[in-house]
Amino acid sequence: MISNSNSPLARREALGDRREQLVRMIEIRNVEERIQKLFAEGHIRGSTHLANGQEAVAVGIARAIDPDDIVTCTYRGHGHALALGVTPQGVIGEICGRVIGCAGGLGGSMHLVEPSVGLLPTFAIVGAGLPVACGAAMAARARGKDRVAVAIFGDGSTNIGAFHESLNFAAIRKLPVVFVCENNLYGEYTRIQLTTPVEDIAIRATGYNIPGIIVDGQDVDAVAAAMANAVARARAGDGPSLIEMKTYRYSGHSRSDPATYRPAGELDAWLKRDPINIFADRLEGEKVIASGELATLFDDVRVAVEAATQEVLASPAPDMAEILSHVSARSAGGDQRWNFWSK
Amino acid sequence: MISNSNSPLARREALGDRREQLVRMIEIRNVEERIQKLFAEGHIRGSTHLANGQEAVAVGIARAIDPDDIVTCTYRGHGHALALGVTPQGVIGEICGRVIGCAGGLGGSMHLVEPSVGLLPTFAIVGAGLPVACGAAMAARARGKDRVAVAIFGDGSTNIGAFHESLNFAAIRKLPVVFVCENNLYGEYTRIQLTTPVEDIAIRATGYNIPGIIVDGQDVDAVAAAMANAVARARAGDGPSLIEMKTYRYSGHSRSDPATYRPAGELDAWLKRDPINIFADRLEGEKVIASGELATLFDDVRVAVEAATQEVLASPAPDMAEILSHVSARSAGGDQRWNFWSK
Amino acid sequence: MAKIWNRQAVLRALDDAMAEDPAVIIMGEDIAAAGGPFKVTEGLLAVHGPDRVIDTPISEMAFLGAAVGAAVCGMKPVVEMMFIEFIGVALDELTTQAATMRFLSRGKLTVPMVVRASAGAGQGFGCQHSQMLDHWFRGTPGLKVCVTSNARTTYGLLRSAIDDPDPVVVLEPRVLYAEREDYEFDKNYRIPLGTAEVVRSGKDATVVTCGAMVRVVKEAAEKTSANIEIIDLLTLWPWDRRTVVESVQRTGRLVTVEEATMGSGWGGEVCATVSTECFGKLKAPPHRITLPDAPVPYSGALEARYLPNADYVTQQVDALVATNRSPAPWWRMAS
Amino acid sequence: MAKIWNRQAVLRALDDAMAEDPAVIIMGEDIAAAGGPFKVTEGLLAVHGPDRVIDTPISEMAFLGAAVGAAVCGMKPVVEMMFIEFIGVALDELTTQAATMRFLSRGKLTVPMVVRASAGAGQGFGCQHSQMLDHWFRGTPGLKVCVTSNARTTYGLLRSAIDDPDPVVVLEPRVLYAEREDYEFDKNYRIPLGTAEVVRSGKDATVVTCGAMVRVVKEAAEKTSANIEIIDLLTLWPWDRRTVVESVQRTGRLVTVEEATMGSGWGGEVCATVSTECFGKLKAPPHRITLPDAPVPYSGALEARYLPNADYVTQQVDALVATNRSPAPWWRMAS
Ligand SMILES: Cc1ncc(C[n+]2csc(CCOP(=O)(O)OP(=O)(O)O)c2C)c(N)n1
Ligand SMILES: Cc1ncc(C[n+]2csc(CCOP(=O)(O)OP(=O)(O)O)c2C)c(N)n1
Ligand SMILES: [Mg+2]
Ligand SMILES: [Mg+2]
Repeated sequence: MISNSNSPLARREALGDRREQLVRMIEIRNVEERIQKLFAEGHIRGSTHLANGQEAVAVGIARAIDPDDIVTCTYRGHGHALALGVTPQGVIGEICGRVIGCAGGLGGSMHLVEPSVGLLPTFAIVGAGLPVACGAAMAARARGKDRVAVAIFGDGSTNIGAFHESLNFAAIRKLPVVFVCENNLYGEYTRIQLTTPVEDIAIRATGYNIPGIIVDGQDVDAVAAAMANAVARARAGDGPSLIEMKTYRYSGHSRSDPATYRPAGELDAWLKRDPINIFADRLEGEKVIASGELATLFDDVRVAVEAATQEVLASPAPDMAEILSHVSARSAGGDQRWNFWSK
Repeated sequence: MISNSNSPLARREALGDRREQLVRMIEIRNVEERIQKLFAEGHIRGSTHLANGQEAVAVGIARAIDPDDIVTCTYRGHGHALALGVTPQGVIGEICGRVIGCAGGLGGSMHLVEPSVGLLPTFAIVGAGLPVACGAAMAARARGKDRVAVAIFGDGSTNIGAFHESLNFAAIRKLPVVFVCENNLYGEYTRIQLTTPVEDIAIRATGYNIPGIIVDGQDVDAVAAAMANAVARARAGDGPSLIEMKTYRYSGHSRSDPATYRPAGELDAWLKRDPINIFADRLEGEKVIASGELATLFDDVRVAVEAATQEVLASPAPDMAEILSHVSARSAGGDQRWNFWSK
Repeated sequence: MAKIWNRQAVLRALDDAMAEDPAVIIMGEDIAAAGGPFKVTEGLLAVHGPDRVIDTPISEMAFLGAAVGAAVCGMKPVVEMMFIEFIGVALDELTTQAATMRFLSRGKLTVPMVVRASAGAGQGFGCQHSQMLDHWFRGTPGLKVCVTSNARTTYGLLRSAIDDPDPVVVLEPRVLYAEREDYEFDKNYRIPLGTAEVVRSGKDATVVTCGAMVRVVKEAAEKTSANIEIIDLLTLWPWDRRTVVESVQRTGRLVTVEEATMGSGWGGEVCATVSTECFGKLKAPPHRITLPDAPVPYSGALEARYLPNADYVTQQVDALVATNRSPAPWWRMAS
Repeated sequence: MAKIWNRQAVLRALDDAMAEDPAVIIMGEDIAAAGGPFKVTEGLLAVHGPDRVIDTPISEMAFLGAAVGAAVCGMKPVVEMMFIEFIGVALDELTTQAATMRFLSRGKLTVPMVVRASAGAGQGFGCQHSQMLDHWFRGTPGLKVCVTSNARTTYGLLRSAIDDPDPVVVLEPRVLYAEREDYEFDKNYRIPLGTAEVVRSGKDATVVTCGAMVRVVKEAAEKTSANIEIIDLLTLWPWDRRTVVESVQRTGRLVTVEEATMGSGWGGEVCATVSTECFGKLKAPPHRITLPDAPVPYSGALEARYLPNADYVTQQVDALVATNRSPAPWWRMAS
């Protein structure tokens, strides 16, 4: 169970187990809810972007790639960070601006990071992570490593120039990149059809002559399967893919958004296809969990997340010296460069 | 004949006549050759980008739109400027940095301009003109004018973010814009297949749910017909189109480029489909020009362009005061704002 | 006098400008149906309609460039950059295209557009959503740059920016949106671009500042033993040399307080100009109070230390006036 | 000593760096097969192969951002911006992403990348292809900015920039590429980033400059009746305060000569810093020689007037030294 390990890598490896995958999805759900609460309690500054409802995408991706594959993600990254292995302490701690946070409290909600599981600091500028993923893939090839880079972004982000340039760039160089679009139907407070003249983002792959795949983002197995194919393709040198995950965010865009712009019934319809329930039912069928065990898992997770939260609240704010310790190699923090793929 | 009129608007209106269209194509060819020579003679600084071989695209577009439709074009704009109505004095003069130039010598080869025929200063930054065309189209709609905006750009430019954002933006707002891609197979010294994973740029229209049309850019009538359709569609409120003109530049990318990167025989193959010859033959068939008259037209144009060139060389450099005369409304040049669509 | 929110001043300025001039349109992400991420455009869609209050896709290059084209063709677009950092994906359309249009057409084509953006730190938005970035614009020929400091200056500067026949950037310190103060709206009120305001007169030192730092310096004025004159620069380019120089000639001391690093701030330009114009007349070296040379930290305690506050400004000004020496910044003192 | 072209220094710096370190790769438009628009990468493709010498589509955002990702993952990418203006469509990846990567990972992830670009005016490329634009980068925490001035400094700065563990921008004045001079290559030669050079010593005034203006000031040194000390700044951020201040303390006068407008140039920062550090020790006001506040004009005669030349610098320096007053710029004198 989550609280038993504080090593992101160990948490990542634990995902090989299907039961653990379900637990991780529950953990994401619970952490997002706790963060919402921490906001209300005044422990969090700025803004924060929850991904409850999108848990299957996060866990499905983490399942399908290796810990030293590189991931670039957005500000809506709590779930992905947890799925990839970052501890609840690391995520909640960062969002609360404490030393225990995965970026030591310097980054905040929009900038979660954990090199040991391939997570670059999540990107707060729409589209910015896609070119960076292309570069990580170039490095992998140049260094003779069969690593892939996964760029995760939203539907609204597919209207920004960096999306276009990156898919073209990756396609022409046949880079080992998997472009994952989490189509949750909204960019901030605006529904996709008001900003995007195509219903399926996947069709945009046509313009780059790469595969464009549509996936049920609420089914963790479907997500993992589609990812596995794209990753295999990428490792084989056949180039990038664009995978569109049809999903939904239960909360508003960011903390203060009540999401009143959503048509009546839309949320309910999606709740009927809750990714945790879908997967739990399947695991029950597979006898991986006992019937009725789901409730217990929710309880266990809640306890563990609450414990993690208390650890966070007991953790101090960063030292003032941190402000100037990581600006350049000449800073006090010095050079402790992470060596990806060293072995 | 060209030299008889120094009014861009009159030159533009003259294009209603098919014979005049042929003459204009010959003028473009001849002006580009003269510019090449002026470079050798040391009259031109910086760089310059010739469009000989692409004359049919320029004249075909100018034929199909009205003088108060707006055009954004690139540094490869000599031909378009002439077709739209700018005089040879205005074009050659600008490239030679003389007062007689269409921008008074302040802009140079990459920045030709003539508000009276809808030509905004041509853009030296790849992709920059596309969003601006979208804005011109928004203004037309907001002001209740049935004007269209035409954005002209190259094949290589379709890999830059502004292309993607502009087509999406125009599509979602159903703006009266015609996006014209002059696919001359090269972006600078690199052939299209090395930078672009699709052979036909037109296919990229799919990603925006707008028409993507492929046109023989060496046939002025085909260009004009395709433009007429897209323009009608735009004026009717049915939104933007992407038109790909298959064409070829006979010269290198810019003055100093010998274009040695081109596969043997490629240029010859295109020369066999020279747009001037194709159109001249057709006009002979239509009895618009007599057989053998083409040579005479070439001679007449040469004489006229030479006269224009001498006028340019007799024209002075701009006054030093010009440097600071047009920076803001507070500058000495004052406000003489052009009022588009005033009537 | 009615107490009004700073953000209402943005709303009123846009609303009044649109009511007076049909050429004014506004564009940005979620500014129409949602009323703006900071609620500074709330209700404008209902009043002025979807053709003038325009929600855009997440395409800064497209809508910033579209504003350029619309402006050239007779409109007066006001574009919102939700956070000024976002213009990092579209800067070309403003500084390279909009700012050169007049020059390249010898005055025939002009770009009366406004880019307004929320800017600055103080609320825990992290290092990619907390900068002023005025240095990306300052000194670009053909472009003006302003920073608002309260409801009145917000209204006055925005109206002038919209009236202006050339492109103007208006930076709105985000942290001020939720400030309330007494202010009576006046449709005819304008603050001429390029003019600074003496917001407090004093004799010991001239403190030049702008934006969110104005209130910090005002607070410091109550604490310091020195009697300081405070100038709100309001327009960073072209800035009001006359007012600043005239003041320093009286006080003999110059301090700049800005929300920018030493290397990117406008303080250098101000101190350099004053040092030249007031040569030999200064009692103390020109002194700049800036941010440390680091990205904006997220954690509350760190961000609070990162930004100049009233106590720090007070210490620095007191030290300067007392010793006529330029005191070291906090990050160079043993803490 | 061999006479070599300035552009050869770029080529040699890249070639040597690639030969010594397999992590170094170069990317840009037409830099591989075509050898570069300015022929500064000619032959590198043949020597180092297509995986390390990479032609890109016209996608500045993609390849600049790709450099960031490659750098984080163990490479040392050197990206060419053909003309520095082009980064106006991609600035975010450098200033907002690359420059904050170290901070956001508390030192674990670093971005040893170099952006080199041709920059500056003088050859009739027009106002969108002729600027220095160093103000877009200067003072960005985590980012360094250099400007080359001849073959030696080009080689020395580029090698140091490539060695540097953090992102560095190297601006190469385009007008110098075709300059020839005596210089013997030395693979081990470096110019430490952040250090300026006294290229001529004198006692009457310290003239701080960089890039293409260095040769202009040298020429002026031969014409002026004053005996001027010339400092080539080389790194604009972080810049060498010690060398400049030490010099001004000796000469008592400071003049900056730069290819930038008054509002965007580095001269303000230098004059402000020196005015503070040398307070009371200056014989004359700090004086800035800049471009007029206008876009770069195309026409040859105008561009020549637009840029500071030796005669103009001479007049200005002579006037300053003779009167200890700051002379007006040419555009404010009756011409
Ligand atoms: C360049 C840029 N423009 C605008 C924003 C503000 N912004 C943050 S999130 C967001 C919506 C993104 O929507 P989508 O891509 O669908 O991702 P989601 O939030 O739904 O996961 C916007 C517009 C930004 N961060 N960067
Ligand atoms: C943003 C930007 N990047 C690069 C350049 C340099 N450049 C000028 S023309 C050109 C090639 C453009 O090719 P294409 O779009 O096919 O137009 P063509 O020149 O063939 O007409 C390039 C890369 C530029 N001007 N702007
Ligand atoms: Mg979304
Ligand atoms: Mg081309």
